[in-house]
Amino acid sequence: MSSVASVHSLWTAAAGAPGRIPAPRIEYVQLSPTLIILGAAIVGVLIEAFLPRRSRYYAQVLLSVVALAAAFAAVIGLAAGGFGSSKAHLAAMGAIAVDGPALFLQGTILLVSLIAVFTFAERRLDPVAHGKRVDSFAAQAAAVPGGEAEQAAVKAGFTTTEVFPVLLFAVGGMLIFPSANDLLTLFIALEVFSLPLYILCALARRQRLLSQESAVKYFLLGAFSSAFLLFGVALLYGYAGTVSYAGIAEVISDGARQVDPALAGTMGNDVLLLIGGALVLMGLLFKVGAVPFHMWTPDVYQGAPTPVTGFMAAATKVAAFGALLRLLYVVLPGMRWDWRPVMWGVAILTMLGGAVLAITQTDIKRLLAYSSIAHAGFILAGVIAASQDGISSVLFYLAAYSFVTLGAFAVVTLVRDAGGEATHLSKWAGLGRRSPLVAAVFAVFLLAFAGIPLTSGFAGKFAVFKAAAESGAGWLVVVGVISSAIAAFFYIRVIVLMFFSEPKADGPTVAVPSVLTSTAIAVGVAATLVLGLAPQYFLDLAGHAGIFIR
Amino acid sequence: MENLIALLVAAPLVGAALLLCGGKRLDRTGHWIGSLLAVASFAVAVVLFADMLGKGAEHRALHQHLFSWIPVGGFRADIAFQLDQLSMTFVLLITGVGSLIHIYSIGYMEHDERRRRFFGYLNLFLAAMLLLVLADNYLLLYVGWEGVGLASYLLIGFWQHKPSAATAAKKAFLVNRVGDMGLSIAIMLMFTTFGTFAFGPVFAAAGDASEGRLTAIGLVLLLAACGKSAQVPLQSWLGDAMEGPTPVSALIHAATMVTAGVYLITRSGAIFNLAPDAQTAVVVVGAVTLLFGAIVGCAKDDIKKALAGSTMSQIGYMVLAAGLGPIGYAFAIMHLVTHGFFKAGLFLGAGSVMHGMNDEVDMRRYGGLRRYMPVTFVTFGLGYLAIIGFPGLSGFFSKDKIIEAAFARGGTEGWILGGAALLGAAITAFYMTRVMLMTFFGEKRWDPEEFHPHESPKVMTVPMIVLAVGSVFAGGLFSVGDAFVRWLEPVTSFAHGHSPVSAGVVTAATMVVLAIGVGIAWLMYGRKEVPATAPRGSLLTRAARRDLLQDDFNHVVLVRGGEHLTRTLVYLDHSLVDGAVNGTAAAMGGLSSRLRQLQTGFVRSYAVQMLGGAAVLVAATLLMRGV
Amino acid sequence: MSFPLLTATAVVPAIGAIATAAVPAAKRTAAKWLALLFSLATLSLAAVIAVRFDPGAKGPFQLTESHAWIQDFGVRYDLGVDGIAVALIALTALLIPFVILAGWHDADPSPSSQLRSSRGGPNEGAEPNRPYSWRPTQGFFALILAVEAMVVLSFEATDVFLFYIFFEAMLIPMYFLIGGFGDRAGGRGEQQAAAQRSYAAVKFLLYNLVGGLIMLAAVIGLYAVTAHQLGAGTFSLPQIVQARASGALTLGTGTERLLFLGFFFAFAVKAPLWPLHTWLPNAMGEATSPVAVLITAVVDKVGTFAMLRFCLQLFPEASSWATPVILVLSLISIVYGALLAVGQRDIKRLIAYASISHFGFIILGIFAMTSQGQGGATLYMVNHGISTAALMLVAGFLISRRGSRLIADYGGVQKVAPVLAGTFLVGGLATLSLPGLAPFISEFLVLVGTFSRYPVIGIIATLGIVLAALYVLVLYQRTMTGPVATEVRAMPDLKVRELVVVAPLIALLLFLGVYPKPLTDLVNPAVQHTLSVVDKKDPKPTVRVDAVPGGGRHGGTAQTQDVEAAK
Amino acid sequence: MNPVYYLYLAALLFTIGAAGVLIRRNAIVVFMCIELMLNACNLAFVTFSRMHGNLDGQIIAFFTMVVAAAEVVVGLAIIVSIFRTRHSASVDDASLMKL
Repeated sequence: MSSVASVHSLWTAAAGAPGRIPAPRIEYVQLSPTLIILGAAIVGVLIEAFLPRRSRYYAQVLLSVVALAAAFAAVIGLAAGGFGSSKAHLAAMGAIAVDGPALFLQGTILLVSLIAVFTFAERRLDPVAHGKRVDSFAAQAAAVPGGEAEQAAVKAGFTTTEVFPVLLFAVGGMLIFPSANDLLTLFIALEVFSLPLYILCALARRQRLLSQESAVKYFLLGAFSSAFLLFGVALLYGYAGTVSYAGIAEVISDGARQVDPALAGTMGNDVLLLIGGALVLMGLLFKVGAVPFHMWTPDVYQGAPTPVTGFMAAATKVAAFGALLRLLYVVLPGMRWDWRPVMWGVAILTMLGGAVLAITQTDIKRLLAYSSIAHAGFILAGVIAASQDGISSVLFYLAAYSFVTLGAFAVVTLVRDAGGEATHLSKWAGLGRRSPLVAAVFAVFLLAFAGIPLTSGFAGKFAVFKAAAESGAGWLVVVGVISSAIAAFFYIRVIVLMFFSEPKADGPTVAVPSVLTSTAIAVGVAATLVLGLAPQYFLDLAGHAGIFIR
Repeated sequence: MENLIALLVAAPLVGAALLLCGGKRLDRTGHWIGSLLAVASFAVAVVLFADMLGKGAEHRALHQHLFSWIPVGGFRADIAFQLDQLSMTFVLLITGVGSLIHIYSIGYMEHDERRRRFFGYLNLFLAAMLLLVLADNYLLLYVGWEGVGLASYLLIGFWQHKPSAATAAKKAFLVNRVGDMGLSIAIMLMFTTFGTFAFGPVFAAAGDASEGRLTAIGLVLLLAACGKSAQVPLQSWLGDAMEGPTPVSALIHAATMVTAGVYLITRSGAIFNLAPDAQTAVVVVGAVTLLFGAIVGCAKDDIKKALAGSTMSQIGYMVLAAGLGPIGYAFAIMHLVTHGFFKAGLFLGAGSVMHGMNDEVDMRRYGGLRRYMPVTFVTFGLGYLAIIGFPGLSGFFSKDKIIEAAFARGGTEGWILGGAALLGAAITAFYMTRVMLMTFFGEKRWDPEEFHPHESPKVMTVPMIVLAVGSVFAGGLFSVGDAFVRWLEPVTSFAHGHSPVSAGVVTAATMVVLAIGVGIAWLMYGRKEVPATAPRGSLLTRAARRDLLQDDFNHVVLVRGGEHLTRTLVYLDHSLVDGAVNGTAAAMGGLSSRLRQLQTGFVRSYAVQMLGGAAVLVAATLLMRGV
Repeated sequence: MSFPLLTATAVVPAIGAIATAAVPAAKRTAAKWLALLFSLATLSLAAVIAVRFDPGAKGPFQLTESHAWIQDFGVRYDLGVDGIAVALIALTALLIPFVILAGWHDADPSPSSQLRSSRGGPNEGAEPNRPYSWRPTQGFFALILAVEAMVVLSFEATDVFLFYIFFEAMLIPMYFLIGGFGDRAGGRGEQQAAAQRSYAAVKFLLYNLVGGLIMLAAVIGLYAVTAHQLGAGTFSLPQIVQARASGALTLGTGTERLLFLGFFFAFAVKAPLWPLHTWLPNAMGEATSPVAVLITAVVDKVGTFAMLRFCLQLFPEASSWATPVILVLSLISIVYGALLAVGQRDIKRLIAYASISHFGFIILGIFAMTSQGQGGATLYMVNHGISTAALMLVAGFLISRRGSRLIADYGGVQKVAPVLAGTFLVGGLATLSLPGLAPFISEFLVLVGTFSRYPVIGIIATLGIVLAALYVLVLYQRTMTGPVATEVRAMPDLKVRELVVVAPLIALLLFLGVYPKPLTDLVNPAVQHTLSVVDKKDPKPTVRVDAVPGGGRHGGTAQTQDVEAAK
Repeated sequence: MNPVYYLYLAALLFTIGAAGVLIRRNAIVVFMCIELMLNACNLAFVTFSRMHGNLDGQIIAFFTMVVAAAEVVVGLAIIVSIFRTRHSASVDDASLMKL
């Protein structure tokens, strides 16, 4: 009873407090990248509302490109202004951190998105429909596939230009995600970039059934996992009485600190902490696509429109790993000895699982999906290092990996037959004979995935393994090495298929892309080679960006 | 003067290079070039010999250091020659007999379109053989050793279109390789023992080495000798080697190459003298082989194979002598030289017979040929008398000395060895008489329609005559005041053996057994008609026809066994070593396709797994804390 | 700073590769000549290296170049050569022109359609209206040059990481060479042939990739160790050796052994050592003979070379710890390879197994840890390169004439094509290391070196001599001698181009067989350095000869040579 | 009354929701179950807020509602479109992509 009474008194006190609400202080400059993107997204919606249909496409593309470029410029400016290192601090009432990792990741995400926009805007691959060039998005997503409504939409040459603002919203969320400095912001950001992605997945022009299925799967599982994350947040809140990273970390570090005997039940109760932490971790691991939370990855990657898949695969990973890093390094360092072994297990499962499962895949997009799972495992190895080296190696790996992925999926969009993209591996037989250049480029990407020296993949892999080894996780490195050996097997299989096997008579054609996709691929190749041959500059970048603020 | 030594080797080497790389344009002149260079080499040898005679016994050895060959760490091999009395003897024999046989071959190979290459090979052989006897260290000797092996391989297999020839060549090379193994191991042993393998230092230091090591070295050297000199147990190749053209058989497989083993043992005397056990092994091998060869020789109807058997047995004599140490070395070499003369002569004779009989080799198809080819008959006859040791001819002097020396070894060993030597002499007399009778006497057993026996051209008969002369007088010449023994003494060191039985008795005994042997042969082949087809013959005869079954043994054990072994290994390599790897890959694939089943496509099952994952995650975290 | 000779030697072929690849499809012959030109340029550069290199000079490495590359990984672009490297670079640069010449027509799109598809010529089968830009010929020669560049660099690298990168990267061009260009020896359906080819290629790649990845783990481990103990992680070989010598860097026994095994595994796959050898017969069997030469004579040498340079120098203790096992394995390789060679029905596979046996000898020599053994092993690498090249290329000419790799399909070739048979025989004799030819010297040195420390192993290894004779002579007998097989009756003898390929190799074999001193002088100091790092001394003979009177003359020469060597 | 009971309730609701997601076929119902889980979280937040005596939890609860609403929008859109395509809202029908 007494406890209740005391609580009651506290409650009334809280209510009766004189209502002077302190005005929040927002550092607009430091938040400019995010603000630009979100603002542009809203403008994009307005465009959809008010501009005539024919001019929307160009307006949207222009808007997105400009916005992303501007945001990137802002990031650079901030970094140059020392916000990455010396002036790093918490903005927006401690809700958002502006520090090295945040800026680095935001920069990466923005670049990736910029390139993704190119692939989104590609209009030369799909055959001309009724005299109109079309992109790879549904004419009218709402229309029933094959229904007359869709026919009409196609005839009218409709296109879903909404994808661009949607994309921008997603990007906005992704920018916040890795820099979120309290669990609430984390959760909101998660939803802000997830929901648009669910929509994007459903918008494929071809094979809409698959597209919609992927969307529904992604949505349900995503919501499911975010529910877990939220519950975890609740528990952590219950543990620490606050959701700000710093606050929680503080509570963890000086253990169960008695505020009030009445609350001893929950305050600093490690069970809450452990379960809550685990559930939040799970939510993030889901986004990362780590075993055993990977199930959605192959299906979604396969069903979604390939440009979207590329975007997801690259950007989502970056954002999610950013958040994961911050969580583990800022919030939970105090309980490192609890989560490290667990993450060990997850990392090993992820590396091996992804590699082994990929061996028997027959669809190129699914194959890449599983490969991305394996790579998630490698990155986790770096995360586990729990050292500054670990952070910077992960940052570098993410940058290296995302460009390769984008490029790879961009190439996938080129190989087409009557039914749209020919993603079944058997269709790729003898590609090297038909169009050596495309095959060669794809081979380069595959080799980068496989981590062959002189490609960015190798540099990244070496960086994370090095970090892991230095932090004493030698056996993790060995497992990683073994799984990359297994992984090599199926990358090689694709290369064999492309170069050494006979082209099928009814094989796919290789569409000649416009400058947009070409740029995307070119950038991918360039990044692969530059980061492979002369990674030093970027390693420095990641190295300097390797410090989180508390 | 010593700068001439290199010339000895160079001349035939140049010839070989010219003839083998020269191409068709040398086809017409090739054989002349070859013979000329051989003769040139002989001339140089003579010059050096004369020069050597001019000096005092102790200062005769010449040495020529060309350049440092393989310097690696403590391992030093030089290209350097050493010409002492022993080498000189061989050089003269090799170049002399070699030149004669070159000339003979001009006629013998006249109709062969690959004559140029034949002479190229002959020159190559001469070069290698000279290198062998001139080398001043074992490694260089090894080069010559294998070189002659190569030449013999090429020459045995000269008529490659005949599978039998190709096989014989291969066999010869392989069996020799086994011997070569011995030689290379010997060199390694010397290197580890003395840190060098040059004759001078090794022999000088031999005294300081433990007897065990010396014995080991001696035994492996013996192995080498067995390979090259067709001694038991590595004798099997010599019979088949007769597939080669007859001049080759005469030069390589009678006069020179096959005696290299004897050279090796004699040259390594310093080591053997200090390793009595090794010496015992040598004499045993020699004694066994001389009987073995002789018995085989008795059964063969192929004239060349019969002669091959006799070669084996004669070399057995030399090895036996060499094994006796200082009391035998000189006689071994002496017999080697005389044997070089008469056996070469015999082979050339046989060749000439075959030349006249369209290359028929079966003596049962000969008979009464003395009327058709008188020169051949006479020269062959002289060679025959020489080899059976007819008093006054070469063989008599050399072989007789060896028998004495054998007895002189003393003790039961002496008796056994001496007895074996005597018995060998008897058998020799028997089979040579048999050859003689079957070939030149009795009724002609050939079809006059088919065969038109005729005497060979001058170019072939002249060498035969020269050799015949040699086989008549050489022995006597050498024995005048033990000239030969004293000539060799500085190198091989000579000791007088003390035979339990006086020299006279031995000689008498030899005469007796000789008479017996000839007599039996005459009773069997001279008096009654020789059947044109071989009778079944006694068990021993049949065994002897097949080289005393030793070849069959090889076939069953080595050839068959080897085939099985390799086949099994090939299978295992595929199924086991490779299978393991492919198996792993397959296992991975299986695992993968099994794991794929988890990806059912049903959202709810995914959700279940996620939930399970979450549960595990939470549980694990709690466990870590031990809560 | 001086002209970067080593870099140039690697860059020239690299540029050549790009240039060759860029030649338009129609200009096949131009591409060939271009490639040949570049390979010759590389050869001349290698010659310059050999001249500029001074065997007597102090310090392990010469002509060194050093630039920062990836500080974060402690990686530097460090090049430098010792005698061994110079010899092997020379070998590589020497062989490539011959490989190119020998493969002159191997990548030509052949007229017959079913061959075309396999060789990837213009392929109307799939889409008649669309012209293909697939250019096999250009690709073939470009890839060869690319391999050369990488091999040269891995011989020059003195930075472990740098070495590793090219060690791994060279797999890719090799892989395409093996899988993309089979020899014309069908006998089987073209589809089947292609299938077997890609199987061989994949096998090659996976074996070596796995080896490489395991090595990667070790490389990372090495970094971790150095980073912990030296403050900053480093991969520089001289630095690490120096640090170990000075005691600044000390590896725990366990760690060192693990790292050693990691490195050795990769090299043993590449070498290849029993039981990791099975990729070699497939690869050499399916690839065209020039490529097969590239594999066994050039690329695989990187493995044995690396054992000598990295395994021994980085991990001396672990090396001597592992020596017994490795010796036994190499012994097995020697005998096993030889026996399997005897059992082969396919000419090229036979040669492949012979190579396995020879690699056994090389590794035996390396781990015998004597100056004869290691000097011999190094010579062996060079000589084996030349002799196998000779044998394999002639075999290739033979096979291309008859269109079959099966020994049984031949017979009596010697009668119709004497020159071909002759060269083939010489190559074979070199393979069985006949005295007078170069391989004899190296093989004998290896045997002596082994024997002087491990007599029994040495004696067993000598069996290899006999077996070698067996497989070579059996091969020669079955193909070249006997009655002429009907299919070979019309077989032409060697053409001029082919003679130009073979003659110099044979000449070289003879020369190095008679006068190997240039090579030995080059190699000896490097070997001595390695041994000093491993801290091993040659076993002394039981009897000192130079003390003995009568050995004077030889002792004298020996001493003088000692002086020379000392200089 | 001890606020901890509210936590138990929240946990119970969350579990029910999760179970519902696992066992129900109809996409709408599955979706509702997820909403139930979110609400369970809300309950937990509010409870904790009360226990800690600060308002963060309650504020978070509001945010959660907003998010939930947004999810409804997107989720229903997707589910409806797939329903129109397939004339079925069973999540098990949507299993073209597997293995």
